[in-house]
Amino acid sequence: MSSYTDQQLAEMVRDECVHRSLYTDPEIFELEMERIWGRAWIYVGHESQIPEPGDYFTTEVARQPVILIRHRDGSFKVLFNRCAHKGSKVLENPSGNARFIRCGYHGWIYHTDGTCRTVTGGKAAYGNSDSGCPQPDLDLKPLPRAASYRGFVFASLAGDGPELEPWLGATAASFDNMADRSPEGELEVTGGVLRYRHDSNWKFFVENLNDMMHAMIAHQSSAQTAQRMGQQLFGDGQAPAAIQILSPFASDANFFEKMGIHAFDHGHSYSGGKISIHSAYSEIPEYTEAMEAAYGPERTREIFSLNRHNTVVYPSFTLKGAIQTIRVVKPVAVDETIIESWTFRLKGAPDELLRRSILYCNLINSSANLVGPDDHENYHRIQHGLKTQGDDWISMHRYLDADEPNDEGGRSATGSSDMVFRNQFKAWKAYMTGANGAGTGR
Amino acid sequence: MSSYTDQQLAEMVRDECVHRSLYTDPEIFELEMERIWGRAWIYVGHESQIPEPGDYFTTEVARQPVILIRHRDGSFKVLFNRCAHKGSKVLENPSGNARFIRCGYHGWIYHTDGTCRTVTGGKAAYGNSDSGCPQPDLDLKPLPRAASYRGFVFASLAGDGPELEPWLGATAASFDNMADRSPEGELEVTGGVLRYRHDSNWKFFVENLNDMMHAMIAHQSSAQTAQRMGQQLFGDGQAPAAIQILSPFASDANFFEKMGIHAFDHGHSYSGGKISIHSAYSEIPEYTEAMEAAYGPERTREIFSLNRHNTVVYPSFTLKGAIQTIRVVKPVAVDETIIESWTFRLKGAPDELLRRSILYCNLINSSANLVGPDDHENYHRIQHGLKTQGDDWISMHRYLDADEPNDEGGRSATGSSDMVFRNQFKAWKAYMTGANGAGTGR
Amino acid sequence: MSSYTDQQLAEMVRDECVHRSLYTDPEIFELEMERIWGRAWIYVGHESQIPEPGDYFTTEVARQPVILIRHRDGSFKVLFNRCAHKGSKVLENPSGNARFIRCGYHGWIYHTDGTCRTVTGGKAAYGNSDSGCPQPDLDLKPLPRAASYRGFVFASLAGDGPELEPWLGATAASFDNMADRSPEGELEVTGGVLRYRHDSNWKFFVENLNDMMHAMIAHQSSAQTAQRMGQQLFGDGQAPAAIQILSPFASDANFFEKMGIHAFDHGHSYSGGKISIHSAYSEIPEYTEAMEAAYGPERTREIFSLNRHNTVVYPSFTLKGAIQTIRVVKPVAVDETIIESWTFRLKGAPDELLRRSILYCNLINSSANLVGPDDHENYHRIQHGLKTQGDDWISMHRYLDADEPNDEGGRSATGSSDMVFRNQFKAWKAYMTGANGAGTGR
Amino acid sequence: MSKPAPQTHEAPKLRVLEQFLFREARLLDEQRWDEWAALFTEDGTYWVPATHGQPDPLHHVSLMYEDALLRAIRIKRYSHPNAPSLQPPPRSVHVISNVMLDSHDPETGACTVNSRLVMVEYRRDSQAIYAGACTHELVRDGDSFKIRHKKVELVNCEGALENIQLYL
Amino acid sequence: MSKPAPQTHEAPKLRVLEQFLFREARLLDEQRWDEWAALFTEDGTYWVPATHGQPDPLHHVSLMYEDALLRAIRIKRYSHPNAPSLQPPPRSVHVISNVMLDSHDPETGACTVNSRLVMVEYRRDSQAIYAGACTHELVRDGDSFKIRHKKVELVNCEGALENIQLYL
Amino acid sequence: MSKPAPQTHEAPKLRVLEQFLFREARLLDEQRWDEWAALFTEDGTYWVPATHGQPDPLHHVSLMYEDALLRAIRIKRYSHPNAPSLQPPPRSVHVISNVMLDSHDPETGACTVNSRLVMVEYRRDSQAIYAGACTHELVRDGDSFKIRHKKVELVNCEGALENIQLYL
Ligand code: FES
Ligand code: FES
Ligand code: FES
Ligand SMILES: [Fe+3]
Ligand SMILES: [Fe+3]
Ligand SMILES: [Fe+3]
Repeated sequence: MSSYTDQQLAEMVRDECVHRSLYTDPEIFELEMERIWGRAWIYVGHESQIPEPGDYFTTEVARQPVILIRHRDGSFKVLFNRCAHKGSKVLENPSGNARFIRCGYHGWIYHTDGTCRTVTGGKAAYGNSDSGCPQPDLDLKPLPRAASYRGFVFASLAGDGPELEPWLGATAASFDNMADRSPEGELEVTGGVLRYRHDSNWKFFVENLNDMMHAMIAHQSSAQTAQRMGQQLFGDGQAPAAIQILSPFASDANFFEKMGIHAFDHGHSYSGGKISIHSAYSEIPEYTEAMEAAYGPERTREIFSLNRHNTVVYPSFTLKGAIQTIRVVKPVAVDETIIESWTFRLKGAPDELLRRSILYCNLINSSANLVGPDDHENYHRIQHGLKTQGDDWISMHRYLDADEPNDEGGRSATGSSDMVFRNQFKAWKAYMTGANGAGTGR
Repeated sequence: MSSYTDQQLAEMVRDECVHRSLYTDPEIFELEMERIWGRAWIYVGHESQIPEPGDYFTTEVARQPVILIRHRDGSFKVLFNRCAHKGSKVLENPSGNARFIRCGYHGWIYHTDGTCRTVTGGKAAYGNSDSGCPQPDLDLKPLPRAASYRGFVFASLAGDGPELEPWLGATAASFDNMADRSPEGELEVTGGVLRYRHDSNWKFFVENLNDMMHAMIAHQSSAQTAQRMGQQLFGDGQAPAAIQILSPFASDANFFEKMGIHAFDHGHSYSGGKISIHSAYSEIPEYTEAMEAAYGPERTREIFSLNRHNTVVYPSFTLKGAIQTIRVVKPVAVDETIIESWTFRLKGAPDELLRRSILYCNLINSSANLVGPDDHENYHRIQHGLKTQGDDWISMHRYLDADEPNDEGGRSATGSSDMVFRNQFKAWKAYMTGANGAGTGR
Repeated sequence: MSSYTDQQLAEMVRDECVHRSLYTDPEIFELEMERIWGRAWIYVGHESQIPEPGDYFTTEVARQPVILIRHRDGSFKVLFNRCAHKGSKVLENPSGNARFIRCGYHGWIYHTDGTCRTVTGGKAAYGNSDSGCPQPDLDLKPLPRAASYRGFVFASLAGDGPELEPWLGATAASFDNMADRSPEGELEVTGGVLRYRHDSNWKFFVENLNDMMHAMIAHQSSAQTAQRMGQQLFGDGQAPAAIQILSPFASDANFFEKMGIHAFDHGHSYSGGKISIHSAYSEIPEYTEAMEAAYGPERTREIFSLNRHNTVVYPSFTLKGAIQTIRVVKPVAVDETIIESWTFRLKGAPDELLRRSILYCNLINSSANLVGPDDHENYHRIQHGLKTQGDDWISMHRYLDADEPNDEGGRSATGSSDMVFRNQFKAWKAYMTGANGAGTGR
Repeated sequence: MSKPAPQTHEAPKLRVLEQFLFREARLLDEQRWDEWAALFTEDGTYWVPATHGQPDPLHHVSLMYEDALLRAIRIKRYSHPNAPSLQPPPRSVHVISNVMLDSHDPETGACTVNSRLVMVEYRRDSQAIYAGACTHELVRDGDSFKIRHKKVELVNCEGALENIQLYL
Repeated sequence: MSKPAPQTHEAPKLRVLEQFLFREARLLDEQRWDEWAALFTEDGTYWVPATHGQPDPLHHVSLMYEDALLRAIRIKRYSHPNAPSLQPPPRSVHVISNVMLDSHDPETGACTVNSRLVMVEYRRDSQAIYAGACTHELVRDGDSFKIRHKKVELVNCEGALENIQLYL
Repeated sequence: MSKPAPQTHEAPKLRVLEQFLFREARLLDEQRWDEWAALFTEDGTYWVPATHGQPDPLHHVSLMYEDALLRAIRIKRYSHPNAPSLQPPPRSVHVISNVMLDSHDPETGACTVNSRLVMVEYRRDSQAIYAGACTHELVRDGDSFKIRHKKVELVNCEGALENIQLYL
């Protein structure tokens, strides 16, 4: 029961600025859960997390508990984690294997596709439809839509809307590139998860990833320090991975401008392409050999040459192909968000790559990491700065109208442009108001 | 200022299912406090807690602080814990004795019936009505209605409605049976209170008590374990009380079906009757003797033969006559509830009975008990499972229309029937919409 | 988007009583922030906290983060702590010195008057107005109005309304008297701040300060104890400062009646005048000498003879001239308030005065103080007592219509009169409804 | 079984008592339940009163009052596959401090030890912190001890507490 | 009254210092106020600064800075029948750890002891947790000590704190 | 540089180990970072696993896994003027308890020490409480020790945690 009209919501997003209530009003947050997170494709998990029949993984879609499970026929299912009897969550562990799903309250049992196997005390208790007696639905309900791209499972709470792959559009290539970096073209989630709580709105994080202006300022304390120590200790010799990972955050403005940003339908975007803060990582010979053996030198070079920095699949998912890690956005409240980081093993690649990805996540994504606290702090400061009447509007003027169409069907701009923000809020407005594309975010 | 119409509220309760918002929407919770908890008879305390003039006990009715106090004329009063001056709570300790009630802020003093004894600085400061000067009311206000049955004090925030005894209806016999189990026909609260916090809606607890389907599933881990150990250690010999208390929770489905459930006006109900999970407790000869001395063998047998399991006086009170304990429901928020457990001594009965009741409460009702955590966990899982769009409706189909009228003016059904839930929500709807019986819950 | 009409708000305040929702309804609290705290002059800080260019102090006005900073031209500025770029707070430390204000997110740099010095990446990125491209405002915004009286800086979120000095009216003399108690006529904040969290509505504190009826009751445990010990240990000899500070709280009713209370436009008030609980502090000869040297005996006597107890500048500020301390009100939520206490050094006065003020704050205003917990507890008890339906109205009947006009243009009454409360709520109503004086609180 | 006690006993060193209590705490944190239970005498009792200065575990409710049988049941329950409240499992940290020897009987070697406890119980993203005073009544068992009685007086024992699933 | 000090003193054993601090903590938890007060010298001071690295209790506000007189007043107040904030009464647990001997004067036997404190204060269903560093300046008193100065530096001393009613 | 180890070593006294851990804790609380870092051997590692029973810091993410280089970077960062998350600075209290000697190698004098930790981190009006088990692998360094490996297993390591800015 929103007190906002579509008209009012539309007026809160202008071409060059957005109203502060979008980050501070709990009612707008609830509407976002319903209209953006309730309509878009939301990342659930990766198929490699549930290789065997009965393997399951529990998570949330738009704050609603769901289950990703492997059915005995090899297909995966995305089910609401809600017993058909009285509504209890049927699986509570983060992950595991369940031959059957058994509810802990009254013991109803379900097959791995959610269909009901056993009703405690027998179904007879429910009479039968002939008796004209109304019948309860006895099955666990699947989410309206679920689909997988290169093993990445997304689901949607909306029954209609674009298919996953066309919806991913140009960001699909980021998934491909990450998977192609495996000599076998296969990814495997490994090494656990980092869960990082933020006391700020989810959009700050989603915007930050392709904010090419902040790194050299906000991350000075860690990156500059690493840079200097690298110089000091290793000169022009090869610095250890930690230095290679931390230093580029302090690259100069030019570098970030050159990385460039690219925006697409539905609010998606990526930064980098030819170069990124990951492109200078030292080569790992055995790995290159394995790749060339698998793809030949040319295709290998091609794969390696794609250096996207952050890919944002709006609103829930971000990916770093070059370092094989993803971050998943879990909104909790208007001013609370959990970011989950997952690491992938490139099948057929040497162990060293995984170790580097793990190291990267420890250094950048853990709750005790060296870089994230300064992002976290800045989100916090905006969350509170926006409480002021100083200005109701947040600027997205930067390089307004200075972006160009790109050959992927989107638009590109220099790194520091606000284009990505403008594009995200274009999608926000479309989802929230149902305008052009009936809430598909186009 | 509810945004729900009576019509909308009525539509959220159907004969065979109920809408999930009833457990998750804070606004509905506030309406429940106003329309159910603000109209029904709510349990306050037991007269044995305040034997002497000035003895008092502080608690809440529908989250409002109230005082149960013994007046010097021997009558008890239920007063709002709210100073007539500026509104401070006048008594803050859980219980005690106060010759007069003195407010800690400005020192106004009240008699034990709430009438004002002294106004600090004198009443003259308030001029007098002749002067046409408006006069403050100087007394502590009593709750609109208060009454006691067998020493159990209930109060109502509503000025009108049925008297307590007719309202209790067939559940009154549960109070009688508990009191009659004292050779002197008298109960005395003793042994303190257990306060158990739940992160879930109050209705889950109230429904659970007469949910005959869950025990053998949800309580397997404790009850089955106790059963097996009992067998193993004591074979068919007499097992200690702890085993006798825990084991029956794992009784088979048949047993619970046989116990049966019985539903009455205003949402009340009880389970068991001839048998219950308490009926196999080993006999205590001295006790039987004392009872027969007091009542004669026949009446004694009659008293013992009534074996009600849980009696629910909707919405605030539940009672276990056979083990002399009650549980009081204290809603805190839509997803938070405190359950208080109190134990009673049967006057004239051997100490061993009290010790058994105490042991029962430790094992079943304390925050560190062996059985409750699994109920608690299931409530939690439903509270979160109902967040999903999987299904807006919670099933109450079980044995729909299969219940029969009983000779107490209510209806009875086999243990696993959803009848008790249907009956509670019939009352819920009546209270919330003011339909048939103007919010009396009939 | 309030669901209260001005009419409804007006009806919640009567001449002789006020509706309990004013203390318990979160929606009314939000309206208070907007209409009272968003219109009145709110205390920010004291100029002595920022002597040098670049010295700053961060605080909140109506929960909005603001900065008090000294500009290079010697003037002070009150700025919203909100970056013009994306809205981050630009200063996070409680105080410090900043030659320039640099935002931690993308590094925009501002002058100490808030004007933009440097935009990271250059302003060119924003095109230029000729290009018809909309331009962001690049400066930190000042609060609509800010002014200082005797170094006490107040600011208003409203562009129009009375000037500070006329608005202070008769309370200005309290500021003067505190400053005049310095032989140099100058005050300096020193000795840090005490931040005391209360789990109750801000108005309870603001009302309590000129509540002359509560001290001898609520503070008995500390004051009476101090009194008795003083007698016992020091008889009629001079008791140490601690005894002198604590004992007067237990003065008899007569004393507090005699102190009297005085109420003025905009909800302001003070108690005492000729006498106060501070007037019996033992004299400090060197201090008297210094004062007489500066002002001459007569003027000195005049200054010392003004003994105001608490001066309340409604809604945010309270002052104690005789002991050189202020308390600042920081509402957090309808039932949460932070009270900050600051101490002042009288320039040119002996150290002993500062030590006494410090001791006073430790004993009365710290979170571990000896007196405040009983006020705190009473606020808490009212906060909860008002949850009851016992009475919707809080009495302000005491000495209704018994107050007299005074020669400062306000009205005066005997200490225990509710006049000050009635006066505060007259202002409350005016602010909240925009009545007589368009929300200026007259 | 505690061995026959020698004629007289010196008062145990605090260090020895500390290490005994630390080991107990560690067995709990590492969920080595059976080893923990074995620290008690056969008639050993474990008590968490529900009110301050509670005189008696039999005529007044307690948060926990367990003999060997109840400990055995609770411990067996910990490994039961169908305990909803144990999935995911709770975890604990027991911090033991302020260890003092209150009394010692030279004849039997029995002693009473007082300590302070902070126990943190974690499950499913929520952490509960319990603080209290512990009294251990110990009896000699060769050159070590067994627990005849352990009492944990929680500072918040009268509060409305959520589930406490692990031993304090 | 401390007895005349012998010529020279050995550094006190940590164990002895620990037991002294544990006893102090226990007197507080058991609300044996007078015995606690008696641990201080006549000129003994108790200090809880309000800011980190606060140099001075006289020219800067503190959460508490008490001499014998103020301690006596506060302690008397604890038993006053009309103190709203003490009904129901607050309870505490003091956990003392990391006891270190910072300095010791062989001539006087005076020493400075550093420790860590976690104090949990509970009242009416709410529990507050305070953590900090303690410095005890002790002087010899026969074979025990008296406290000449106790300083508790709370990690959150600059926070906006609710009532702290009991000694840390 | 640890000095050449003598032929055989007695097991270190618990008191000595405690004081070593207390000193480490204190260096952290007093933010004497360089002295703290100097407690580690050159190849010394510091590990805070992200999951219970985590076998491996290299193939599974951790909250922290730092060698000398990373410690040096983090410590330098602490004094960097432009770290938003360090203004205002975080503060800590480390409470170390339950110190036990798990193993000791008489040949090298190396030993493994187990303890319990409560660490309270405070910043800007909010206080976070971390509790866990610590394992210190110590090697001889003259008559003291150096840390070859420190592991802190937090009871809530799998929780969704806010910033942890200070070493545990
Ligand atoms: S709620 Fe799942 S079986 Fe009843
Ligand atoms: S509020 Fe009770 S006497 Fe004033
Ligand atoms: S938010 Fe301040 S520079 Fe970007
Ligand atoms: Fe960043
Ligand atoms: Fe149950
Ligand atoms: Fe007061």
